Amino acid sequence: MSNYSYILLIPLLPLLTFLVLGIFGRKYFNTTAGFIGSASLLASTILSFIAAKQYFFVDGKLNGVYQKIIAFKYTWLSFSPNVSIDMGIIIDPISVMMLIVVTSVSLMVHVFSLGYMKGEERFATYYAFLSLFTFSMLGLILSVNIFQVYIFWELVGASSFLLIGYYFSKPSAVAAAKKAFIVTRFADLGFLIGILILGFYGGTLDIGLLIERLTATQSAEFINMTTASFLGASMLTWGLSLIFIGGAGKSAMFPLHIWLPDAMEGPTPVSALIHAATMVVAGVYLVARLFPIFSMDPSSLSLVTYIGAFSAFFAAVIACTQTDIKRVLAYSTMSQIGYMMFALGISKVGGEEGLGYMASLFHLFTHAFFKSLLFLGAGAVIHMVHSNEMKDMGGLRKLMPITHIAFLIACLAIAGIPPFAGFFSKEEILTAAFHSNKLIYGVALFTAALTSFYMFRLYFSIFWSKESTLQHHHGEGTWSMKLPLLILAACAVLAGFVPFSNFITSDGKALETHIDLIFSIAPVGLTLIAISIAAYLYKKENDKPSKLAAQFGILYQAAFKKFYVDELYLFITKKIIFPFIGHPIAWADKNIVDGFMLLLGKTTAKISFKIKGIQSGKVQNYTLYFFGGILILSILFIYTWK
Amino acid sequence: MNITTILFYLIAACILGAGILAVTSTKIFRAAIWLLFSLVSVAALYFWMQVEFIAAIQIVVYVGGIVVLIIFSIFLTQQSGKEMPKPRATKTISSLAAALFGFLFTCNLIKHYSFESAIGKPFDSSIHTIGIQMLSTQEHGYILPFEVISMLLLAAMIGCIVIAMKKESTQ
Amino acid sequence: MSESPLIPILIVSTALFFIGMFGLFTRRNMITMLMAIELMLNSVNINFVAFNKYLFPDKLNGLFFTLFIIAIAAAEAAVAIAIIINLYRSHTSIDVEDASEMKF
Amino acid sequence: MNLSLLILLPIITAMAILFSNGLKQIRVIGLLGSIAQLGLASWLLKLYLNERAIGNTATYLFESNYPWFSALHINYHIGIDGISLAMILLTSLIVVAGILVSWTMDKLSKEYFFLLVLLSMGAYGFFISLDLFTLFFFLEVAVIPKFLLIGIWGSGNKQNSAMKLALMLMAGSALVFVGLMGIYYNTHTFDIVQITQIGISAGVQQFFFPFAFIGFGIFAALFPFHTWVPDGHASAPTAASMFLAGISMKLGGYGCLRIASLMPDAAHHYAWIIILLATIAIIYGAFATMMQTDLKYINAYSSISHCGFVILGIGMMNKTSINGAVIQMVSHGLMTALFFAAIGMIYSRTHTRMIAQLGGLLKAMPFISTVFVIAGLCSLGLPGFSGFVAEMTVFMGSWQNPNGVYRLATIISGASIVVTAVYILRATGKTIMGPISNEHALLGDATWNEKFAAALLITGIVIIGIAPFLLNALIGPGTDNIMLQVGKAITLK
Repeated sequence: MSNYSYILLIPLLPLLTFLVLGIFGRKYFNTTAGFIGSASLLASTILSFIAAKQYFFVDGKLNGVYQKIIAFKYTWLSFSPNVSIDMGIIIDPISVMMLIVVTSVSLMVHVFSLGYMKGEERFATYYAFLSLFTFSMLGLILSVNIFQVYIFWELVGASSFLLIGYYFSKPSAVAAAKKAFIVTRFADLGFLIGILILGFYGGTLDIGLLIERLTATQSAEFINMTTASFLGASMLTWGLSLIFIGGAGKSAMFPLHIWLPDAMEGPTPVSALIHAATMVVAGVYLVARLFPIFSMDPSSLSLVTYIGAFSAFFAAVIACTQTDIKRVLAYSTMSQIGYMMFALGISKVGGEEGLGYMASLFHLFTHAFFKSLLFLGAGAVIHMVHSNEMKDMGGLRKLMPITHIAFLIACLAIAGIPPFAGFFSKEEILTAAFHSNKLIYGVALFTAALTSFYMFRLYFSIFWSKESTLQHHHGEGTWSMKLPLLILAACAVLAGFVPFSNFITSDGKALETHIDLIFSIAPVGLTLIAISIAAYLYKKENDKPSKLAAQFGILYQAAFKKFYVDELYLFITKKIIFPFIGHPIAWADKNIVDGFMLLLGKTTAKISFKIKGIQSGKVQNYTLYFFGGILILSILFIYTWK
Repeated sequence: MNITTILFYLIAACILGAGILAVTSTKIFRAAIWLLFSLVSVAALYFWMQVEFIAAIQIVVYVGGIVVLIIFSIFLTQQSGKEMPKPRATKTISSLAAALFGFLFTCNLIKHYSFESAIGKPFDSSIHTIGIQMLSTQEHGYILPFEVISMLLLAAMIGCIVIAMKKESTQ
Repeated sequence: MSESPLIPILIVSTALFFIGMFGLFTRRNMITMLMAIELMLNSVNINFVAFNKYLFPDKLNGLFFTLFIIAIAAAEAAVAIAIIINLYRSHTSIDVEDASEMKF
Repeated sequence: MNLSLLILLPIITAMAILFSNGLKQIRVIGLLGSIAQLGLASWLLKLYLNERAIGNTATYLFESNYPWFSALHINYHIGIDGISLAMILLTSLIVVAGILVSWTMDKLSKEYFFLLVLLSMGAYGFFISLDLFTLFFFLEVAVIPKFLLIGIWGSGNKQNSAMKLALMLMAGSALVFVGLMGIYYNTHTFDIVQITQIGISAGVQQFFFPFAFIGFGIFAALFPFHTWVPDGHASAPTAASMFLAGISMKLGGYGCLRIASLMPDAAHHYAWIIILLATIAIIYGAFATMMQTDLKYINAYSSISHCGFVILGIGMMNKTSINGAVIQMVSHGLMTALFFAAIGMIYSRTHTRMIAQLGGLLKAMPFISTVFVIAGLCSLGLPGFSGFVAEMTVFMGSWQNPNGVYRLATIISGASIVVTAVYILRATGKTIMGPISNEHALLGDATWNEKFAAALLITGIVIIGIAPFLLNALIGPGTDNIMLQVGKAITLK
């Protein structure tokens, strides 16, 4: 095993840039910040490619399985002899794959932002936050201890808060940032309690040890974890489902998805990086990392499956009705992540049933590329048109040829048209779904059709429909914006051909997968039909879409209004938490608890006023008290204390 | 029931009757006079107890001195004929109850306390012995209190003069 | 009276004492309060003399006590009246209720 | 190294301040004194670590013991262990920051600095004393300056809140005194070391423990007795509120810890009440903060919530949770001091603390806003800052307790991290971000002294956040000693 300690450099480089740009950025590097950020990220990308080559090809497999290497481990905070948070780096197929995905997409975004964010007043802080995000994402991927995952999980949340709230003078951006952080924080609470449960029953916080202890059915930890139950579900289910809730929050699964569409307030490259490729897949990565434990507990896996499938379908329906292009892409991300989740949910460990696990990660791999390409394309378009709404766009294919081609490739990829990457990963998911759960397969198929419909609705309304009314327009942006688009487009095409199955599988052993054409006729056929419907409706500007929408009536309205989930959350916070919990407590503190103390003060004042009355200045009263005293004392002395 | 007991009850009745009237009469001058009678009957009690010297002193100092002083002060401070305001009912009742309760309590004490009266020892209270003992410096001598009392009386005299002096400056 | 007449004398003196006390409580005029005090002092003198005569005849302590009390009572009455006159000058009335500046 | 130097130095600085005149002289002397004190504390740390390195495993180091009042067995017995040393370092850091923040205090500046140094002297004495009476003596020394600082230099209805604060703290010290008397009459000594050897009978413990614990609890904002905290902090001047929240609440926490270690059986017996009150304090404080509109009230209520963690840690009575309690004390001290400093800086410029009137300060004063954001993020427990380390240790510690109800209490207090996030983001969002009003637009950024004060506190927070194993090693032996008395050390299996 060759020495992998240089991998420690990959997360540290972005951290270094963050510190440099964060502290000195404003004064010295305001213009050159972009280059510093991109250069350091280029270095870590190259390093991660080297590491991948060395791990997959040079060291290769040992009796058919890639070895898990702990490159570096240091006890960070020890709670007790065998339970401690220790920082470390783990190298195994998933983490190396994620390394490549995160660093390359982040590099593309860095390069793209050189052009996109030029002239911004807080240019250096933008790059500082971007590198902070990349550092925490890389840290999350390489962590060896669940608490270390939690630490970087929070840092990812915080940096996404800072990036969404980048245009801080816009109140909507601030509100969106706050919402994102609070919702993810709520999910992190579940994650924390899940960690506490696993940590306590598993006896350790180290992921490797936990997997080893909780997968061996006759191990002491596993037994007492499954026997101890709370409200009917065993502690293992509680722990795992709570951890999944943490993941669901970050990956914007159904109940906790409300922050993703609002997160589009941030600059588009940020959305491309965070809300397309990296942060949102953290939940999938977490479930994949703890997959052996999840597989021991069917009930939590079914939770994962059904939430994933429902989110996919739910998001696809909403995406078809949205008019803001970034919202459409946000919902499409949510839908694709739903795909990955339920692919994991239906998978088992080992052999043929492990296909779901491999398919999900393969989809994650391909999705990262074409989704970030879509976002960057959308960014270029917005940069040109200075508005997010579809109706202000149209006929841009002549003005922006490169973006047009790249956008088209990405749409074909995400729709799952054969030669492109999306087809291969989605096929794997569909085959896995077909073998294990017919209902999920049906939902997946329908959602695939919906996906291609809304993607091409988006494509036609941006690049075709009416002629563009733009008078003054500066060209398609500098090369720094075009180059990433092309590179990502290339990846979107080639990613499909990567022999993913012999790198990453649920049990490590290579899994030979074949694309049987008969099976893939159904999905591809449906996709082509959906594309033609989209073309028919949106190729030329006409009123057919509005007529169709009218027919759907309230269903369309509901979908457009995102099924009122936002309003529900607002209702809960504004109408229930604030007035019925917040105000009473604040009022109680001011009046009851504080009031009690003031009451004490007032009663003492009253009593002292009464006692004061005894000093009435009346001599005769004094003689009376005097005589009373003598009498009492005499009685006491004579009768009681003989 | 021989003559001395009758005499005793007579004197006691005088003391207590004059006392009550001294305390309750509304006219201040009349109260002073009843006080005079009460003190005189106390002197009579002393005579009854054959301590003539103390009786004499009682008449000279108390009756002759203090009651006269009180009557002078009545003339000085207000027209003697003026009616004194009747005290409030509640106060009278409560102080009456207090006094009665105190009286009964002490009588109860006296009854239950067995005084072993020293019968047989001669009681010589003649002026001769009083005079000797007053100035003797031996074991039971009262020379020291005698001297101290003289200083006290002097101080009291000066005090009264200073207090009661008409201050030209304040007018 | 068969045995020593001590008990009746004590009862008389206690009665006198509590009459004086009653006077002290109810009288609003300072001079009458002074009279009440004189009564109380006299009752104490009776006690002293009675105890000395009937309990410890050989020694004359009780008598001497009475003598000194009478002397002091005189001094006390004098000082009291001086104060009353002074009070009369400042408050034009010697009602005890008016002199209540010394309150809270 | 004689520990009394720690008390002597503040006295000398106080005297020097009295004899100097003019604000410039006073503040320079104050600063030099406090920096010297910080140097002394770090020198003490170095000596302590050497001592531990060469294997000196005595529970208390640098002890010195002089009979003070032999008739009542009161002697001036001082010594430090890991925990008190951490507290001393915290206090010295906050004192330097406090003096730097009140650089332009021109109203009665001599008395102001004198009282600040006096208060810090009380705190130092409290942390090093091993004799209960000396401990109580220094506790009292610290109460009077607080009253004067708020009463004279405060804002809002300062007399009222100063009075309330002083009365409640006095009530607290009265209760503590009753507790101490109870201990004294059963062990005939005030010396902590001897008391632990002699041991107090369970019955007596159960009777006197509530007095002492509630007494110190009032100092540490235990739930029902916390009402002095919001008013006291809100109307105190910046440096005073930093000292109040940063140091005086730690006196309470440290006191509770000592009492719990002296009377362990009673601590176990009453553990459920302590935990109940702590959980209420945490959640109640958090929700109450959500409703506040004044920045200082927000920080005051959030201190109640954070101090609830300290009491929770102590109530759980196991090694990790007590470790967590101590780390929380240190981290909360630094964090609230930083938050109050930031609020003070904002107030001195915008002359308003109401969130409604503030907005978009990031544009006008980037440095102060970043300090505000750092303090906010630290208090909501972001990793990389000390808040996270403290809260996680308390959670891990309190989770080890197998009792189901305690586990529920941990979950509820865990829920507080969400509510804390809500009110912190609400405050930061409103004051720092959003559109800036025009008269705030041209305000100046932090001056050198404010920058240095903030930097000092931030280094403290970040060091604990990045490398908690240092602090853990420092207070480790201290908590072991406490756990020794507690008997059954409930460590994770």
